[in-house]
Amino acid sequence: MSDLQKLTIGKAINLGLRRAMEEDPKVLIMGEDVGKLGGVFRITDGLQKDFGEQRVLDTPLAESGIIGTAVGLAVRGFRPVCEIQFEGFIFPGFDQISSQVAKLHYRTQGKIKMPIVIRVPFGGGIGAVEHHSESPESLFAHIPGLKVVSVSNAVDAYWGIQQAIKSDDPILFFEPKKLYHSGAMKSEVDTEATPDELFKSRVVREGTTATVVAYGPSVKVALDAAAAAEDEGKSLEVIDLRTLSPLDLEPVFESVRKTGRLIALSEAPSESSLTSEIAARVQEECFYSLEAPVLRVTGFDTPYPPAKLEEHYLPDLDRVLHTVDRSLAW
Amino acid sequence: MSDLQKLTIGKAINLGLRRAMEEDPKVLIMGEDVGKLGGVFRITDGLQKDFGEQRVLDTPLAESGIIGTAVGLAVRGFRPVCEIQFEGFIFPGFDQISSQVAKLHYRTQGKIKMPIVIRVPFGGGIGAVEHHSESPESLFAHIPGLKVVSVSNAVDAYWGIQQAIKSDDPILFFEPKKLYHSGAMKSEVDTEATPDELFKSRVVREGTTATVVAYGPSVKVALDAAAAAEDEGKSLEVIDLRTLSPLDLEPVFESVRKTGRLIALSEAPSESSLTSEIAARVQEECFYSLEAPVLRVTGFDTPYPPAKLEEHYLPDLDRVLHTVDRSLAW
Amino acid sequence: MPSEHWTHPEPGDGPAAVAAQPTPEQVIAGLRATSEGGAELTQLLTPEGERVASPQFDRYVDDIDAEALKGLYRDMVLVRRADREANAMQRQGQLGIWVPLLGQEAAQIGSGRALRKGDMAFPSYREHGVAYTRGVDLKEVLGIFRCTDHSGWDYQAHGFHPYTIVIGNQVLNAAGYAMGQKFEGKVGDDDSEATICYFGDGATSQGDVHEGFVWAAVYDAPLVFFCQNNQWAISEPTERQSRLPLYQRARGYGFPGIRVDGNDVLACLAVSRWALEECRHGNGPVLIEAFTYRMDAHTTTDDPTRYRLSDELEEWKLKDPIERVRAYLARGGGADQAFFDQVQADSDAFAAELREYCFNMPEPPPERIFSNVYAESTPLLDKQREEFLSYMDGFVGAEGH
Amino acid sequence: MPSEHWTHPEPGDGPAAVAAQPTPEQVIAGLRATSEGGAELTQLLTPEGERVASPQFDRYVDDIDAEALKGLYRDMVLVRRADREANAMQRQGQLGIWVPLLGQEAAQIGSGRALRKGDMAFPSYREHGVAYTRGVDLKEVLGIFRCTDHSGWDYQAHGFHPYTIVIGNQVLNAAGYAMGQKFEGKVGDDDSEATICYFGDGATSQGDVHEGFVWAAVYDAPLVFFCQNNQWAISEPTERQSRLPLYQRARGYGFPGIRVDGNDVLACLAVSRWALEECRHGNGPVLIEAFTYRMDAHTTTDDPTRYRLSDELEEWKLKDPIERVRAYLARGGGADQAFFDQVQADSDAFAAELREYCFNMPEPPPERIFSNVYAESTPLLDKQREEFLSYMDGFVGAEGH
Ligand SMILES: Cc1ncc(C[n+]2csc(CCOP(=O)(O)OP(=O)(O)O)c2C)c(N)n1
Ligand SMILES: Cc1ncc(C[n+]2csc(CCOP(=O)(O)OP(=O)(O)O)c2C)c(N)n1
Ligand SMILES: [Mg+2]
Ligand SMILES: [Mg+2]
Repeated sequence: MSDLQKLTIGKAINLGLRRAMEEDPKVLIMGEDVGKLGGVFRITDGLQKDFGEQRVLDTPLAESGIIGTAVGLAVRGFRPVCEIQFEGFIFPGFDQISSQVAKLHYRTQGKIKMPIVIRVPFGGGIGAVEHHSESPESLFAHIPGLKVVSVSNAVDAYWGIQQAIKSDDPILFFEPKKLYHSGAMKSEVDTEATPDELFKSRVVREGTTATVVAYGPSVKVALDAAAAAEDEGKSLEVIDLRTLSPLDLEPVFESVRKTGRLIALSEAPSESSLTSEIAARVQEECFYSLEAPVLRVTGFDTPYPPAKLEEHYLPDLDRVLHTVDRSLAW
Repeated sequence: MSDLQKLTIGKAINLGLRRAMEEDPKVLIMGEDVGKLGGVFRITDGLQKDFGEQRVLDTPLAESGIIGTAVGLAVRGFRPVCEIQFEGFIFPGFDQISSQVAKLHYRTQGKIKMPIVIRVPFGGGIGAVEHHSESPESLFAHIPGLKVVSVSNAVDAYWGIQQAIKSDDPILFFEPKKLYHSGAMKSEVDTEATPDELFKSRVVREGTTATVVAYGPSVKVALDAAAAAEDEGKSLEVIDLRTLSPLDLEPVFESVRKTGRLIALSEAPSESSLTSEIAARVQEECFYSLEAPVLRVTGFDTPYPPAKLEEHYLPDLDRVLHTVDRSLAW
Repeated sequence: MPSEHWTHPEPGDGPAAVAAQPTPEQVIAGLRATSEGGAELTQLLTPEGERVASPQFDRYVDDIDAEALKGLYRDMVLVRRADREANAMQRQGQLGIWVPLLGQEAAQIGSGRALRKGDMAFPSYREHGVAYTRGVDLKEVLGIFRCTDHSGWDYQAHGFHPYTIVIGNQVLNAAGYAMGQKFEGKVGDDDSEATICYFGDGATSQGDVHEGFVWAAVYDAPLVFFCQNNQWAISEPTERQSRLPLYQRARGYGFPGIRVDGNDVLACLAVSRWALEECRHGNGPVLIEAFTYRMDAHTTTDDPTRYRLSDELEEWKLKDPIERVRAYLARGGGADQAFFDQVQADSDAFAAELREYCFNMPEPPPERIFSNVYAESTPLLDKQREEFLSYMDGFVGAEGH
Repeated sequence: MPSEHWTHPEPGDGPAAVAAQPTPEQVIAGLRATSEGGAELTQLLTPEGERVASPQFDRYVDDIDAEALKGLYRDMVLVRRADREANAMQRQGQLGIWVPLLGQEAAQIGSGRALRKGDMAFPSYREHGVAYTRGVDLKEVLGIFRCTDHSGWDYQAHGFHPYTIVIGNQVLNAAGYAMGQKFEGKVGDDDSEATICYFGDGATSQGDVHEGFVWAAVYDAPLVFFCQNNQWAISEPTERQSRLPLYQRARGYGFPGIRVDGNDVLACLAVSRWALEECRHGNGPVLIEAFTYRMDAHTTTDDPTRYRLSDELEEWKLKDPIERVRAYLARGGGADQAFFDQVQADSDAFAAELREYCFNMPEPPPERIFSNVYAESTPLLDKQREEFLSYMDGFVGAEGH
């Protein structure tokens, strides 16, 4: 049986949260303005009304407090879903994330489980002021004990949030805020389907000339680039990473063995990042298959610039194609 | 004219700090227990006695407070040197570092300078309890606006800390705590010499078979491995990275063009780390020179284990040689 | 100093009783009174424009004659007019976002005008009124909201630090700055310097604000903590942050806390002058809670109808910071209609200038992305910049892909 | 409730006066009295072993007859003996480090014995005495300090959370846990649950502790904040953290704060029972400052002679938590020499068992490095583990490089 709905990414997460809360009374939502307002992006819209103030908590304004109390609630057996208002405000909570969320399971040899989901709207392109457009996911991918995922479409959003909540491991859930309410990104979500596994990457477009690997908001850029490349007779394979830690690079290796070329795409700065990790792993696994080095298309290694300049800062279709050309010219 | 002293790394930093404070009355030292006690590692020993409580501040116990007030002092024209007691306790200060220290210069188009040095004793091998043996340097290398250096010997320690304090950019200064008081690491420091530039890597041992790049406490491991390899007829070139952000990879590229093989060494977990970045950059720059992929020898991607197990966790001479062999066998 | 708004029973006073908790009424009375903000509110000018005598604070405003008060009035009208203009320009797509100060004019003008040249102010992101008192041209503030820059003005020349968006960060930065004033020997007499730091009611929950209190107290920093309690942190009322009126937070740290009518420019001026004087003489820090109201949305992207009742807004309209000064001036004969007309005209001109400037603001050059990341640039950045520029050159004359 | 230890002049009370600041004497009297901890110290048993009546708190210990007091005495002697043994074992190289509790036995036993089965305690890293009261075998605590594990005991069975080393973190975690108790409806009557959270004087400066206060207050969490003010945060005296006695910090948040003689086990028991009862009935949170002294070094790696005078130590020796109970029991006839001898013998046996265990503790298997990083492992970790094991196999029989 299938139940099809055409949903934006934002609405898909909203419905996924709702379903998770219905299925498990231990699921709580915590964050700034998540209650009456439904969050500044309305992702938790209607949930406090239906589940009450004890399950959807408008917390005091402090991120360490949000994460730190979520830890205690998890110790008590709850499954807290924390919303960080914008990725730039996750840093006051960094200590609780790296010292407690990431380590309590290891510290106690598994006696304490940390089924915490930290939802982080991330990425640029929304014309916002400072701290509202960053991509800090690599920082969390570097920390053992955390898992990190990012969704690029409504189907993964709907299922991914539920799978993340069901997971007994702590998960940073990065949501492409720019696409939350994009009508163009609406897709059919079958709420009765069996979802793909959470910690698996996925080939989202097949191709033969070169491979582009991306995640979150960049998947759309990669797909747009692939469509444009087709007009020029180039066939790009596009992989949606989906899981940033653990990385599932098998599909990437396989693709590179076929195409011989890889472009890793991300809005984040390049230094010591996820795209570095992808390049490092691929050059090791596919040493003899690579016909050109792994190239990266990323945000520049600067703080996020004033938004009037963000179109230049953010990797776009043109920069992807330019880099494909560089790869082909190697 | 030269003035030679045989110093441990710890003593070299102590003398470097002293000299910086003598030369510039705006230099302040701030941190927990840095005053009367001279710090838990005694790196600031004697400084409060000689410079007073207004220049060597025993602060309240809070790292965000230490960094956050240092920012204000820097805005006022001071040059604060903050000591973080152990790297595992830098995280409460992460927000001030990433949101203010890293960004104020950019935010104000250069009007506000951030000449802050954050000294961080880091790394394992000291048989300590949790949070006292980590290697979080990659996190900071990923953040634009920060500079990150690490010293491996007394000469660099003595000059590096002074150069860092003189720099108008904020610098995370990672100190190999395990080696602070090692008699074996004592070396002659000529306090009248002209030091090497701070943001340059350095070949510390020449070789032809393969290149090992390392930083901080791992440089010693690399050098020991090179000495052992020599007995087996293998000639390892060892590069001390010294500057982690910006990376100075020119000497590495040059070396790889010669040896064709690179092993990147670090105590930190591998995912999205500095060694990933090195691999990513080298495979791009030296694509046709590499005879094997860049291989990495790192801490495992786990939280730092109980210290009884750290000898297995930390990359050692054997794992380096094992990896050299893997590279040679490619 | 004030007595408690509510009390706990003595420890061990019989079986623990639910009565030990403040009643919702008590909480509300203390925290979010739509009345006058509780018995402890310092007020010199009532909402009706009556001057109330204050044995404690009158002396701090005895130089404020009709002329001076007219100046404060004019300040408030100008910044409100500019605020409304900017809000409108956001609606017209000229600004990416605007953070309105509507309703908080008295708190900002009163405290800002209490500052002296050598003082430093650390704003959050809503203190356009304070910026104005510090001589910052409001045009320079627009860049942030038009997203052409992250901060424009010369912080040093104006004694006005860049805006800080990450809630609470600036409180520690201000504490450090004030420590620096002290270390430099700039504290101790009438000619001394001081620092003021602005933050909201929501911000009080942040660890950084607490640590700022701890540091300033331990180092006797000449720092005035100026909390504009505008009753809301986006959609969350102050009860989500505290059981007690916020000025009482100071009690636990050993420095004075005081609640002032944040819609009373005279009281804000007096109390701020007092607090700054304390700081100059080495008796800092001091916490001021300016009890006020956010009359507009949190920002132009916010929709307050989702979380608050218009009744509340209507109640607060009766306490308007500008109207009470107008009433006082009109009644006392300090100002005639010509004055009010002139201020109105000035403010229109002020807004028009702002508008004109905004519409014609140049776009920042793309290579600005790479500028000033560091005092001393890096090879990687230089390379990225060069590659970017040559990549951009590739588009000149071309139509792109 | 107590009056202020020192007062500021009224706001606006004449020219700002330096007298507004607390004198060093006042600060010291309140903060780090080598006297009795100030007038507001709750004490039931003097250092000389005299029982002082307390109209407020006597009822909380009216079940503590001679037998029960002997039990508390025995507890304290045992944990002190274990502490000294562990300290000695560190000196002998059997432990990597030890964090002594010497001097803090009364604070830990008194508060720990006030807890019930369903309660949860969140320790920092020094609460071996509390661990003991929660039924944790102290052998299980040794692993942390021998560096064979990061935390051994079953936190759930014992209602005793793992140690937390990052200063202040556990205060927020405890607040969350206590919120959970409330959400589950476990608060409201005599049979309810509560949480207690331990932290030091130094910790009070951390943002997390503040946020813990904010959260617990806003959510009426059944949480007792138990601050052991042992006068030192490594080398820093409490003046580096606060101007005021720490229990007064609670004033700014709207919940009660109380200072108890941390060397008086009876008072610690009484005050903790009161506080827990408040919490069970929904009147939490409560802050207790147990005024005590760190009689040994911060840890075995510390050298306190570098920063504090032995005079201070000598003064505090006169206030020993165990001696006063011994004096009381001996004088009142509650215990004879045979009892004291028996406790001594028990504690020697207790220590011997600990020692025996410690010397024979097995090393953890190397592959433990990879265990329990996640509830569900990852391919990368599995691969690293396999590679590691086969790498290790390569050394079997070989001499290594
Ligand atoms: C650390 C952090 N978390 C969240 C935000 C998002 N945010 C911006 S303003 C705001 C509310 C602030 O309320 P308050 O402190 O009362 O100041 P006001 O806006 O009312 O002036 C929030 C949650 C932020 N800027 N920084
Ligand atoms: C965040 C953090 N910073 C620094 C440290 C290092 N450190 C360990 S104990 C300590 C002093 C703690 O003092 P206090 O809170 O009074 O507790 P006590 O040790 O006296 O019981 C410090 C600075 C730490 N563990 N965590
Ligand atoms: Mg507000
Ligand atoms: Mg202490």
